[in-house]
Amino acid sequence: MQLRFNLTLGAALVIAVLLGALTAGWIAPFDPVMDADLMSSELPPGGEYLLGTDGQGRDIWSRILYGARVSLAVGVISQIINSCIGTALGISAGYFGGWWDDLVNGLTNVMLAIPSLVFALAIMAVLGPGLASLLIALGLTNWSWTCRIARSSTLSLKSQGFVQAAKTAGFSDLNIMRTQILPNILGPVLVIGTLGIGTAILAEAALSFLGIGIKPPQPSWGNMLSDARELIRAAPWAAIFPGLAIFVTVLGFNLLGDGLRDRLDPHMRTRKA
Amino acid sequence: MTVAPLLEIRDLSVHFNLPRLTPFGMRRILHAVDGVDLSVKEGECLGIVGESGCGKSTTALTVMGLQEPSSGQILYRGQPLSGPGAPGRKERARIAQMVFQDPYASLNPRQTIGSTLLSQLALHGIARGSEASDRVADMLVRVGLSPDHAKRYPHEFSGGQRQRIGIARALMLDPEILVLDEPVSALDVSIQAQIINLLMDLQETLNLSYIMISHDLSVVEHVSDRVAVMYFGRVVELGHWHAIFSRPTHPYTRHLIGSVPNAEAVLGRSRGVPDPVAIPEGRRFAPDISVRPEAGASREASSLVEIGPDHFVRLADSISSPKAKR
Amino acid sequence: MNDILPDPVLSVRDLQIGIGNKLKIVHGVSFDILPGETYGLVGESGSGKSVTGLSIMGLLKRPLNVTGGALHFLGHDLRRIRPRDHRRLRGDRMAMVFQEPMTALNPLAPIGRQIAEMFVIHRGMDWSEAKAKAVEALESVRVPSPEERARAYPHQLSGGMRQRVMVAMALACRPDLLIADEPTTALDVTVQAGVLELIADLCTAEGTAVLLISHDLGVIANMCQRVGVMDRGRLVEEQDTKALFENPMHPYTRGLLAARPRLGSRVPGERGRLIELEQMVADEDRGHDVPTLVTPRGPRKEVTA
Amino acid sequence: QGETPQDGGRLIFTAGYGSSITSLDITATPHTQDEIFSKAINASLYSWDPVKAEPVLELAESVEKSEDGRTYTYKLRDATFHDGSKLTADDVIYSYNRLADPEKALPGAQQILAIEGVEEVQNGTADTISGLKKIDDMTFSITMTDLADPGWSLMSNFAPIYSKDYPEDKLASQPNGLGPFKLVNYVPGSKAEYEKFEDYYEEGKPHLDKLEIVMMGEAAARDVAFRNGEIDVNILGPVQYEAYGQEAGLQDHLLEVAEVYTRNIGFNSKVEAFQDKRVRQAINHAINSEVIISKLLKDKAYPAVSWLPTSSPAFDKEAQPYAYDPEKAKELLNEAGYGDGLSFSVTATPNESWGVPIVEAIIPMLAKVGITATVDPVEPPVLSDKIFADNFDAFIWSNVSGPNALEAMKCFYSKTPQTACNYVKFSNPEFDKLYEAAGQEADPNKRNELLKQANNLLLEEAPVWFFNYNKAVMAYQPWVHGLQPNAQELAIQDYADLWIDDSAPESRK
Amino acid sequence: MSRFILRRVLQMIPTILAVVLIIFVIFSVVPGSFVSSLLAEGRNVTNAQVVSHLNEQFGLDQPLPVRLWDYLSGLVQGDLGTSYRTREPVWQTIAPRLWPSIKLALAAMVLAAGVGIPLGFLAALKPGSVFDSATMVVAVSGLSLPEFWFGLLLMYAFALQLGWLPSFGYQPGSISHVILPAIALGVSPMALLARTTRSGVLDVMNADFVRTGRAKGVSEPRLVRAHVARNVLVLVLTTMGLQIGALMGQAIVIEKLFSWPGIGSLLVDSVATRDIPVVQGTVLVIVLWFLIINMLVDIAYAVIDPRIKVG
Ligand SMILES: Nc1ncnc2c1ncn2[C@@H]1O[C@H](COP(=O)(O)OP(=O)(O)OP(=O)(O)O)[C@@H](O)[C@H]1O
Ligand SMILES: Nc1ncnc2c1ncn2[C@@H]1O[C@H](COP(=O)(O)OP(=O)(O)OP(=O)(O)O)[C@@H](O)[C@H]1O
Ligand SMILES: [Mg+2]
Ligand SMILES: [Mg+2]
Repeated sequence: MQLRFNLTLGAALVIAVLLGALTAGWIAPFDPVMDADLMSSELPPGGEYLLGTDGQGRDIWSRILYGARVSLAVGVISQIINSCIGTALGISAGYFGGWWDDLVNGLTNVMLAIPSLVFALAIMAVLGPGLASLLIALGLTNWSWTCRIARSSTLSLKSQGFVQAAKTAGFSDLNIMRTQILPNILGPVLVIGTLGIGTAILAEAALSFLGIGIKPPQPSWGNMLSDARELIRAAPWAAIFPGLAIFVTVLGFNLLGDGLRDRLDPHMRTRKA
Repeated sequence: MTVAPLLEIRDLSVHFNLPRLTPFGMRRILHAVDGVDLSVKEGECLGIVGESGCGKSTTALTVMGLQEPSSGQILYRGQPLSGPGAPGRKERARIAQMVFQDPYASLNPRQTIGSTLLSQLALHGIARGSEASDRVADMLVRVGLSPDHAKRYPHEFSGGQRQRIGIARALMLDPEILVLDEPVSALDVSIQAQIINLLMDLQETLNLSYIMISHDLSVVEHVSDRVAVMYFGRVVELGHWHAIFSRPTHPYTRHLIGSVPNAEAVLGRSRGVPDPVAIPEGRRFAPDISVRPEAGASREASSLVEIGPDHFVRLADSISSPKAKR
Repeated sequence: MNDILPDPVLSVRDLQIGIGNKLKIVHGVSFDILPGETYGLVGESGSGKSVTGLSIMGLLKRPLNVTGGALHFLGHDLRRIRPRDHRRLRGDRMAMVFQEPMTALNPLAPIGRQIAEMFVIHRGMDWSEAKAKAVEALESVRVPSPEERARAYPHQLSGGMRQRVMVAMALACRPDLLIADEPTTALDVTVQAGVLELIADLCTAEGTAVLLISHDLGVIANMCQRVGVMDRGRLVEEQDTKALFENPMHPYTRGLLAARPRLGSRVPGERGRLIELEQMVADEDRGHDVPTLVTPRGPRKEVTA
Repeated sequence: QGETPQDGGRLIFTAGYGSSITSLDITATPHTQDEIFSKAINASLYSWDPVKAEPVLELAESVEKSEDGRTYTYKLRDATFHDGSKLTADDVIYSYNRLADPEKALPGAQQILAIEGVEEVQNGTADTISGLKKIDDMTFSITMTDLADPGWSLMSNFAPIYSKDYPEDKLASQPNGLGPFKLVNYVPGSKAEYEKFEDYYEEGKPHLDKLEIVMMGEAAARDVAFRNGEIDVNILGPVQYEAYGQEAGLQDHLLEVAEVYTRNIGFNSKVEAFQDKRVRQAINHAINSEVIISKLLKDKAYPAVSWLPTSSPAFDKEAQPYAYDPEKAKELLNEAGYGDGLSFSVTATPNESWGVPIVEAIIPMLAKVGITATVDPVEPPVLSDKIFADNFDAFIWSNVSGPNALEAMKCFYSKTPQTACNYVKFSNPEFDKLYEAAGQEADPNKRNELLKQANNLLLEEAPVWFFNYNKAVMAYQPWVHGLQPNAQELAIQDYADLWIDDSAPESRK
Repeated sequence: MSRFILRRVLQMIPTILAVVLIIFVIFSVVPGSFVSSLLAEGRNVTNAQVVSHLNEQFGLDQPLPVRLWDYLSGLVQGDLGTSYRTREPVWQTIAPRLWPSIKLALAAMVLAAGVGIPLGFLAALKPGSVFDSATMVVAVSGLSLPEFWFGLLLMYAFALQLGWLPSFGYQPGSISHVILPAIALGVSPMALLARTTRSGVLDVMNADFVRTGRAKGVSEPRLVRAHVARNVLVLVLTTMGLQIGALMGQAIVIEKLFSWPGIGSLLVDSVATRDIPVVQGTVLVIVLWFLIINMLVDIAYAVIDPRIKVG
């Protein structure tokens, strides 16, 4: 009961945000960058400006809509990169074992031990702010969980009949990893990925807080929040709404991930029935 | 005439390195298979029985090339199947195929049965397009399913049906040898019979050779031409099925046969538990022995001795008790 | 020998188990188990053997529940009894041994303690006393050096040994009924023999009634005086063991008996096909509510305590 | 604040420029954040008098200037270091020699460059500074390379007087100085606690028994702490300035000062468009500085007229800032040949008052006259790196422009390298002439006149966008007294003068 | 046991080497140098002499491999190098930050475990109930908060509006100062722990041995206490270990917000000023903390779970 509720709510939130991002060009009443009239800065919500304006006099609602593009792009794309890296490393390590497995394992431990924020911070410092840098910084630093899961799932799949059968049928290792193993670990990878999207969105916000995120004046929820932290008393809406946007979106992805996990985990399924 | 047997397992050993108990502790080696010699003739069914962990599956996996032997050889018509000059994975696939124990884990849950079967044909360039689908349909019919089952996913089948699919998959490439690792032990009695019958029918029509592994003696007795009894990684008795079951010689074989709860045998008695005499000394409540020290010393001494026509028994073991061996 | 049967330890009448009222899993199963009797329940996988056993113990998991019928155990109506009182019966008067000895024991507690817990719960002993009793219990299931073993953890024991521990635990309080659900299917044949022998010996000695659930007719033949055959949630036939094997009445039973490869049944020089279940009983003949085919109990051997 | 100071109590000061300090040895760091801590412990030869707006003698009782106006003879006052030793001429000579030592590479060396012989020491051609002479224990002389008043640089808190006998390796952990407070506890990354130095050289000072300086880089956190009464002073950002200015109870306790910083966008003359004066003027016209100042900076700044701040004696009160006039800007751009577009990027740090947010605000304004500006956001150390490497189109920064006007104008002298402070590589013969003349002029009035002309020339030439002069604002709790409007840097206060009255809460007693 | 520790310590070496290498390489290409950070304020102009002397002093004029080699050979002798900023040994710069960091991490964990585990337990005992759903939604929410935003809200609510707690800073020995940052830092591990515990309990309650316990007649409360709890602990321990291990690194933003003098804010400051030896040192400390905590978890495992052999 609760589980289906999670999934539905999560999916609804994510779809809403996605729609907002996609239709920003049509539904946003203002340009997020150029429609900045300092004379109308820090206006409270209501009237012409649905959610008020920020310190630069820009429409918060429009910026949140456009910011959704950035936040979603950062979350989804960086997590896709993570998932690809983690899955590729995890499957190959689990499948081949030996020194390669040891190496990947060691690398995973290193990645787990170094806080990913520190890593991202360093990479951002090297590449400079911007969407591309963020994608790389967050895409290279958060794959260890995916890798672990992929590896352990591969280890258990490896000895299962159908993988062995594919081997004896003469399929190449690459083919087996692609057609036999990959489809079977996609579930957990997807779950971790969904949760990771939330993490990445939060990481973008944290990096922006530390002053290295998306290049302003491009709106992202992280830099909106970071811009508004001084305004939290004077114009609380400028901080509250982007904060809520992040919260709701991350919540959506987390619920979705949770729901998917329960869906994909046969254990949970029987329990529910 | 000394034609090389279809398949020969020569002095096969498989060792596993176990993790050390302490960082600088002794290396621990598990001798899962320890000098096994076996052969399979064309059209023959070789049964392998033995207790859990005695190395039956490992032997089978080595035959299939899924496990590297530590020493020894697998020969196919006199040609080595491993080492330099051995055929590649693809060629090997046409020689031997395997049916796995667990019908649930042996099919990729994300692939339809049809695509599982078709992909093999495509890989080996056997057939394409409608010809391939026809072959798949044929094969499904042959194992007692219907052609439109090809569109279904494994979870839509019962255990027995899945095992049929497993067999179909193994037969798709027309192998000469089928290795059956506990093909029926996960199935219900009623379904077991169907599968056993199917296997026997196929063997006859396709002139297949089987290596059939099972811990269920009655199944092995029913299907095999010759039977090998394994104990702790070695063959302790080998012979024609009738010889093994009517004149078990090695104490372990006797114990094994004596342990089978046999309805007919006991119905005369009120409550029959196997003949305790057949239980070798010290084995009665012995813990599982998963790791045992190298059986080096007794190795040379022990050897298979022919005690009847085509009936071999390992002498050293019949003399020394298993306890001493540990 | 007398024809007056003692009061059954357990009496199951028209037992219905289902999920809510919609999905029925067990359709009106009835049988009695007499004191000291070993009653076998055979049938295919999914025929409802385990849920029947669990319903007696009151251990059905959530969506499943008893939807009808009556369960009487030593004068208690198990359907009306308070959960608390049912719990008190469990372990004390009725006990159960499960199939998987690997997972049925708490991996984090020494086995001695797990057995001793029985005495603490049901006999109100303190732990030291209970532990001494646990060692005795281990000894009774012929575990060598029981004192030492009592301190061992489950993972340190072999499968057979663990199953002995389970038996010791189940029989610790000398229950009136032991339910053994496939107690040996996970074990090697050679080990299986020992465990079965043990259960038989101990229960005979104590006069404990046993409900033995198995799909292995060989095991049933070896152990039971009376056998019930289940098929698709129904008890199709119930007879004394010997009678059942000699003269199965229900086509399903006949199929079951015929389909099984029997050791020593093969004749040299041939390799006949096995008889398949379908040849004996058509699918449409199964799964209907028909009265159970029962023959009366034959002469009983005296139960000697 | 004309009442009589009371003695005793504890004051909690804040250092808001970061969440840590670099070193307690102030000679090893150039950061204002560290200066806030050092000021309690150390004293320099001169100090800045915020009221008179000029350097005054601090550790010396008297000074005599020589005939040629380059040698100064000082008589030291009676002062004691925290470790009990007495201040002598040797300490001064030691301190300056130490600063000049190339091995030590102390940023504080910048402050004594005008003393004769420092350059030789830095180059390794001399061991000691030839311009320093001990006359007796309490008397010494300094010879300068130019005619400027040595007080301008020797008042720097980055060039304090240390005791020659004190072990150098303890300077960073247990500093020893002549200042009014002794360090008793230092929690790196958190705070420093001081207690009154009984032997302080000024009679009756300091007033406070205890001083605590906490490091709080986050303005929002500082705001909460101040309102909560957890800290006694708070350097305000624009947002708090606006809020405090409107709140009863808070608005009466604000200290404002026009600091000597000029915020600007420097146009790199390597960019072709920026070589044209009209383009630079156009940008100055295109941006509505006033609205930015009022909206983003909440009026916590004064519109910049030219480079020198209003407090400078060389500031021309008649001069008019660039008017906001987009039409004029378009015209100028047309004339210059950039009528149909021009684009450049502004390298900026995240600073709220002279960083990315300002550039964000000018982007739409410049867009209206056809200029496409973008931001190149960087971290602070990267800004200076990029500038020194000449790797930028334009930058936005806040640069010191006083109180020494001559020093400030040097940044547009064509011979000043880009790495010194001529970041835009400004080169104008007319300006150079005025600047050189001012340097030669001994009469302060005449010098100021020349500098005024130079400053007006800068206004006309517009080598930068003149944004604003900083208005520094400090909020203080009602019980705090003795704060001075220090135009150099408001956060630097003479702690010896601070005192708290009876209305202070229990925790401050 | 000591052998186990020895082995684990030896196993850490490659990890540590990799960390050193990665940080070294990354920061060698990071734009901006320590020296340029001195000039960033736009206030004092430091003269070229000093700049080049500084570069020389810190070996910044040496090629990367030489610097790396020097660093590694120092590291082997336990020398973390000298901070550019403070010109003191790195260890002296880090040492006073350690205890505040550990204190914050532990406080956050005590909070996370103290609230998260019981919540997860209670939720799992009544799966599907309103309490369960509510707990899990709250838990997921805890994972979805931007932490500095949450920290700021906490600060406003508890320090300013309610005035219950100090808003910032660190007082040795003071509990009240640690509460707000610990809450801000602890929400996400708390949420994770609540979830892990819940699914752990559900798993264990489904385990065969629990059914055995019921068949023995063990009452539910006793079952949970004597059989379930310990087994759940084994499951939860990994999550806890990883969380405590990661907390020191995660505290960066919170430490900055609450002016907490820990490793995290030192790290940010050092990155901002390009004080590379201190960056190296702090990252090493964070990594070591992670490794040591996880080693302790392994030892704890061995104590709780007899199946695991240590030694
Ligand atoms: N990959 C492996 N690594 C280490 N030990 C292994 C490995 N595979 C098998 N073993 C061990 O080798 C021994 C033989 O295993 P094998 O699976 O061949 O036994 P089996 O006779 O098939 O038993 P069962 O009847 O239980 O299937 C066992 O003790 C097993 O634990
Ligand atoms: N929790 C459950 N939810 C839904 N159906 C269940 C549940 N538990 C058991 N069943 C169904 O009840 C039926 C009887 O199950 P049961 O476990 O009693 O069979 P069994 O005779 O013991 O079989 P096996 O020999 O495989 O143990 C099966 O069809 C099974 O699918
Ligand atoms: Mg096997
Ligand atoms: Mg069952």
